[in-house]
Amino acid sequence: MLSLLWLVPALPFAGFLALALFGRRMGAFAAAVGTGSVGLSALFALAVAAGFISSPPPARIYTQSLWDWINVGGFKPGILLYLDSLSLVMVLVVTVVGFLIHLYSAEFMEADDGYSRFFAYMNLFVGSMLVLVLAGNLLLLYLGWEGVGLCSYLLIGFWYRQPENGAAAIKAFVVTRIGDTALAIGLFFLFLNLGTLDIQKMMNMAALRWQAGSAYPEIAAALILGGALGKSAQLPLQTWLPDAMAGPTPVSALIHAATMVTAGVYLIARTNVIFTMAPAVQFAVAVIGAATLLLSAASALVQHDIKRVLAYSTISQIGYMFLALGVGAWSAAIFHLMTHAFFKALLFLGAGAVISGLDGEHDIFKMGGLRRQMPVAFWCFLTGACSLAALPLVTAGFYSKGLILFSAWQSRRAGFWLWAAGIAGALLTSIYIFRLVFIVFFGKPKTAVVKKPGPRIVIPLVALAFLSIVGGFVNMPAFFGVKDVFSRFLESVFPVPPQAASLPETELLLETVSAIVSLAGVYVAYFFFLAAPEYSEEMARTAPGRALGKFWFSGWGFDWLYEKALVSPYRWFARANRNDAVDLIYSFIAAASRFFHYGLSLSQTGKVRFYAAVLALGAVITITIAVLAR
Amino acid sequence: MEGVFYMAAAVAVISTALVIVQMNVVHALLYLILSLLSAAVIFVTLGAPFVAALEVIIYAGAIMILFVFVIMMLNLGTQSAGMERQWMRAGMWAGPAVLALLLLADVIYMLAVSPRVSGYAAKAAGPREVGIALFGPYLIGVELASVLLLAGLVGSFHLGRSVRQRLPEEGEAGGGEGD
Amino acid sequence: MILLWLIIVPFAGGVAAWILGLRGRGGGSAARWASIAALAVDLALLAAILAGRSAAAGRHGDFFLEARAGWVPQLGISIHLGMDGLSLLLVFLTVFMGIVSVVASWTEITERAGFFHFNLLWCLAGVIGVFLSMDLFLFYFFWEMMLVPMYFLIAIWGHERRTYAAIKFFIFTQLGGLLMLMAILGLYFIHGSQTGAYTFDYFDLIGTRMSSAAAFWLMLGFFVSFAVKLPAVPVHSWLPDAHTEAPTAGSVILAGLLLKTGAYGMLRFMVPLFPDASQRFAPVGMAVGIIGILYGAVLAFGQTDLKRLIADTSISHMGFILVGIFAWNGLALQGVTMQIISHAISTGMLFILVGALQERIHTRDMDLMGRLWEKVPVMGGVAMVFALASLGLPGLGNFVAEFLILLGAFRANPAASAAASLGLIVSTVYALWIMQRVFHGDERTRWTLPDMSVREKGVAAAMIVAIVWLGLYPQPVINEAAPALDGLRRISISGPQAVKIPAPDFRLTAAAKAVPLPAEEDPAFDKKARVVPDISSQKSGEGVNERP
Amino acid sequence: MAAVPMEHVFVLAWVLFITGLVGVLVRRNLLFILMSVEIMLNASGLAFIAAGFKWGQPDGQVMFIFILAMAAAEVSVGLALVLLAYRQFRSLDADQASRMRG
Repeated sequence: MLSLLWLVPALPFAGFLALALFGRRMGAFAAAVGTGSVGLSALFALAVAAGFISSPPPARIYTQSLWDWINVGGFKPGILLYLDSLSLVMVLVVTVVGFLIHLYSAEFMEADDGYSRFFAYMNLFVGSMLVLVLAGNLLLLYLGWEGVGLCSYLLIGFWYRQPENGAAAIKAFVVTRIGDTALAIGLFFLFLNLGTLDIQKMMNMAALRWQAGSAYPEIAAALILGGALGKSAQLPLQTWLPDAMAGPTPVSALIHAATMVTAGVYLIARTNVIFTMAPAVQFAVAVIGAATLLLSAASALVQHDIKRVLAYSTISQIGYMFLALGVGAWSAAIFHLMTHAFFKALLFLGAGAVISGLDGEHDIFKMGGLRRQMPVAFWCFLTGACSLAALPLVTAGFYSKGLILFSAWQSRRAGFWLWAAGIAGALLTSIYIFRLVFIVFFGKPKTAVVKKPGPRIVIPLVALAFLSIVGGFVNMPAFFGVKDVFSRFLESVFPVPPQAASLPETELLLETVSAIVSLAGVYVAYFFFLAAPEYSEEMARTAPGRALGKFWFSGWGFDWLYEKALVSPYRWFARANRNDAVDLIYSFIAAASRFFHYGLSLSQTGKVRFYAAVLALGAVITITIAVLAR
Repeated sequence: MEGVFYMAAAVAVISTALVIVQMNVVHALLYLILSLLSAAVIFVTLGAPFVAALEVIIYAGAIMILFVFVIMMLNLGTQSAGMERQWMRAGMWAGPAVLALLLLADVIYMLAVSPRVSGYAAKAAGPREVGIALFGPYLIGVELASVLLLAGLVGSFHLGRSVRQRLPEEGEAGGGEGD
Repeated sequence: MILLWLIIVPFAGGVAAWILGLRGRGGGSAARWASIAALAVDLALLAAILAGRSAAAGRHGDFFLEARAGWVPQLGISIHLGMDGLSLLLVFLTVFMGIVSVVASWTEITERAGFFHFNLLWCLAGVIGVFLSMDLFLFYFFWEMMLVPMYFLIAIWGHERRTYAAIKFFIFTQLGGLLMLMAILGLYFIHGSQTGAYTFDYFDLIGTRMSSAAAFWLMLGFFVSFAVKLPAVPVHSWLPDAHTEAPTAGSVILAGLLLKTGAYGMLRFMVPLFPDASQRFAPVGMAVGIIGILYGAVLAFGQTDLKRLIADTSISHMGFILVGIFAWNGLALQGVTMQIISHAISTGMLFILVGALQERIHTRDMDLMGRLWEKVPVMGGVAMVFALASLGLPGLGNFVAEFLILLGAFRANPAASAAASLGLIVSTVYALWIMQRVFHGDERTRWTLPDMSVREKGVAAAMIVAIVWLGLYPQPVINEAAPALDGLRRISISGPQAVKIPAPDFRLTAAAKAVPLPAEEDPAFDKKARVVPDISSQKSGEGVNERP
Repeated sequence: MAAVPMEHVFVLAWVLFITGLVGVLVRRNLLFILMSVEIMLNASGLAFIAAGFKWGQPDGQVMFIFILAMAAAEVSVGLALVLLAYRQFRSLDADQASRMRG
């Protein structure tokens, strides 16, 4: 069973190849190839999962070496697949959610002239993402890492005719590449200090050779963190994600919500040994997560574009995962990663259904009353929103977010503040997502619905809605008396979090608080955006309200800052230097010699007497010199 | 003998100066011949009668005759003197004057600093010695001089002969260039 | 003898192409086929070498093939050719790129096709000669010999400012060559005065004893010459002009092969001949490389002429080579070899694409392009692949190269490597900029143009296969080059060095301390250079000591 | 005759030479230029003769003979050129023959 592992990433790649080579001649068949390859891959993934769970390999680790990639001296990263419970979870999320989104795209993208190209890119993405999560060494992981970045670029700029899409795509690639470069330097550092890039050996070696808290793990962790920040759109590299919404909606759902952006979380979880040994950096992870979740939740509150709300929401939710990673709650982070993948993909797909239903309308203030016109989309979107807002008991988000908040509370370092940030973020989350729900689906209809979702859109929506509910039941808090299956499943990968001090009562209390907070958020949203919208409008009209709104709307001015501090100067310099300042040196030499050439040729007057005079002058001077030098 | 030298020198200087300020070519040529003759006299005072004879025969005779022929062939009219006058302007003398002064300074300096060796060799070299030297150590020079003369002969013959055939062609090229 | 044939065949092929091309009608086609045939024969010779190389062994360790004949024995000049793994790879690359450029310019060159192919083949023959020469005089001979045909290629079949570009190219490289000639002669006389044997032979000259000052200046002569060819900032400015104005085949050969002769010269001659001086020079060399990486990328980003942009990216990529060479350890040198090969392929293909585009729309100005994907999706896809190769996407050859170089450089000098890594970011900017300006975005001019022909698709397919193969399974190349590179590193440490200069601490981290590595064999050369920043000593002070 | 100091002869030679040089530079007529050149040649010949006389050597006179030969050749070619130039430019103005201007 497990030996089928290589097929899981290979199938999407095969699909990509087929589509890239023959896609333009396939027509509608392209969707079948694209979806089919990912679907098969999902089936194989399930088979592998069944095999992994029913008969676990020794040490719950299965590796499959395909071929030697590079072998130079001691540097020999192979094409090595590595399966443990963590990567298994990731593989399942990627393939299953990926398959559902492919299915959705088959209908969503039907009218587009780049139909086969879309599926080619999507397949390439799924393949790269699978390589990323299955990589046995960091170099192969880096291959997948860059591969998904590439697909993100390709798909954000999928509608290439609009220059702004291209700009967003380039921005996404470049910003993440900044992080990737930090990661690459991290790989150099790790290899030269630990002598290997094989993740498992590396972790063992790190534990053996490095002392916790010393500079080595701190540097390594900081560099890895750099990569994770870029990919997962965390402060200060978060600016690309809102713009990335220029891509087709399924892309936003798959890449910019469910899978790729959470790769940073996966990476940190994967290298948890190093982060554990680097408390300073780990704390920085928590702080960055907390700051990001607050900042982007605030930004989400004031957006007009339905997808941008969700984009900021994604940044915010990944902030939660970082918070969890920062406090050492590895399995909580992965748990939230999984549930987030379900509900955020659901939200995006729901939004996509709405957008295509309204013929491409993105502005939420032009929507309204869609509850009756698009009931399926409404109910599914509502399910996702509840899960995101972490409404108590029935939603997956409640369990995963609760676990994170509880872990933050327990953190020995600034635990209360991290928890407070998380709970404040939870309030904001619930406000902004229900603001969206109330504005879009309630009230008076403003735009006519032109298209109802067909079965290939409805099935993924319903499936994801189902997962958004039940996905949380695999890991319930202790006071429910149910086993925390998910955390136990990941136990072989992660060190057990320090759980000693707190009691189940504390957990119960905290869960209650967060439940109250999320319900309060729903009410606030109801009050300000449905029941009495004039209050919110009034508030937005005051001077500070307007300024704050604008500031939040622009994502806290990061884009402005980067534009002024980095992009413009670079562009200016490149333009100004178009003709290469260094070349001026040589142009000067050439000009000087040309100048002398003209000067000398002027002396050639053609007048014999002038020549004679100069000759005589030269002779006289020579004689004078000879006389004087005697 | 001293008197002869200084007189001849004065004649040479004056006639030479007149050569270069004359407006009429024929007059200038006559003064030049005078200058050459006075030079011949000086040669005699310097114990070189053979060379003086050559000077008179070849320089003042043969070479100057060439000039005369050419002047005749050119058949310059009276307007040429006026043109010469027009060409001569006061400012033109400044540059050559500066050069002359520089060279004068050089000469004075040289004469001032160089050790004075008074007196002359007991016996001046006669034609016999000159002949021996010419066909002894300077044989190569003589041969080269003959080659040079031959080249001069051929050259002047060539130039003189092809004048008529080349003229229209050259004129065309000149007109076409417009430079 | 087979080595000599490798050089003679293109020479003869060139002459044949010229003669065949003289026939007015169909002459061009005949010349093209003659060129292909000559290169195919070379390829066959290489295959024969590969097949039978275990039998023949060269005199010197890693050289499996050597040929030697007297030329001017009085002066110690001989026709001494040798082939090790490195040379084999580069000669193979030369022949491959030669075939590709002939095929790529099949329809581009219509005037004087015979003479064009004559120049092309003679240039290739010169390059092959450079890669095989084991005699410094012969090396110099070939070095200059590949220059002249390239001059003609640019000056006759180039674009608008071809004369300017050709003369600039010639003057720059010629001046560089002159410095090298002086350095070669200096070495020749120093060696001769010491041993009494005046010889230009590479193997005899290695390990010549000389004062450190002399070694430094001679090394500098070689360095400047190779740096001009490479090119390194600030002697790079001939490159954008030459590449831009050259015909497609000229650009491909310039970027793919001529630049590489500079890298090869550093690998084969500069460092092994003057190891100590090179090592002392390493910080400067690395700095020059880093500046080249960043400056080239900035330069590229500012261009509107597509071909010039691509030419400028070469400066950036060659900066990596410089960094790798001066890191001088196994990883970096393998990276340099990989970079030489993959850059030839990636940039060569980009030039071919620009050529194809220019053939269709008669402009290289990116301000006039845009949204071409709509018209020529296949070309767009191919361009995407090679733009990505250019930015170093994993899975394509350039990534392996740049990663190995940076990894090796990190061992030698972490700060320099980190600075060079910034090149990964700036290269992303210009590579994506190409795609955006040319294939995506607004349609600034309405062109109607056909997509790639079968011939062009064939070239593209070969190149894509090559670059992906290099990216996913570079091991054959690495194995081929490994003994040669090890040999070079051995030579550069075992030669008798009269004046041993204690290696100065050129690392940027002052508080450096060597940390033993487990799984890495380390030749003595990079023991000096290897360093791990011991930052822990500043903080905890016990990180290093506690290690087993 | 021994009473004439050498310096005086040389000064005379210098005066003649400079006069010739000034003539070359000042006159525009090709014939005058040629004549001035003759003066210069003659002046230098004078210096040779004087030097030869001073040391009692024949070399000075030999040199003069060479100068003579050269002058003959020069004048013959020069005058032929003058004729040619006159035919071409209808003038003897040296400044007019400046087509070689760079």
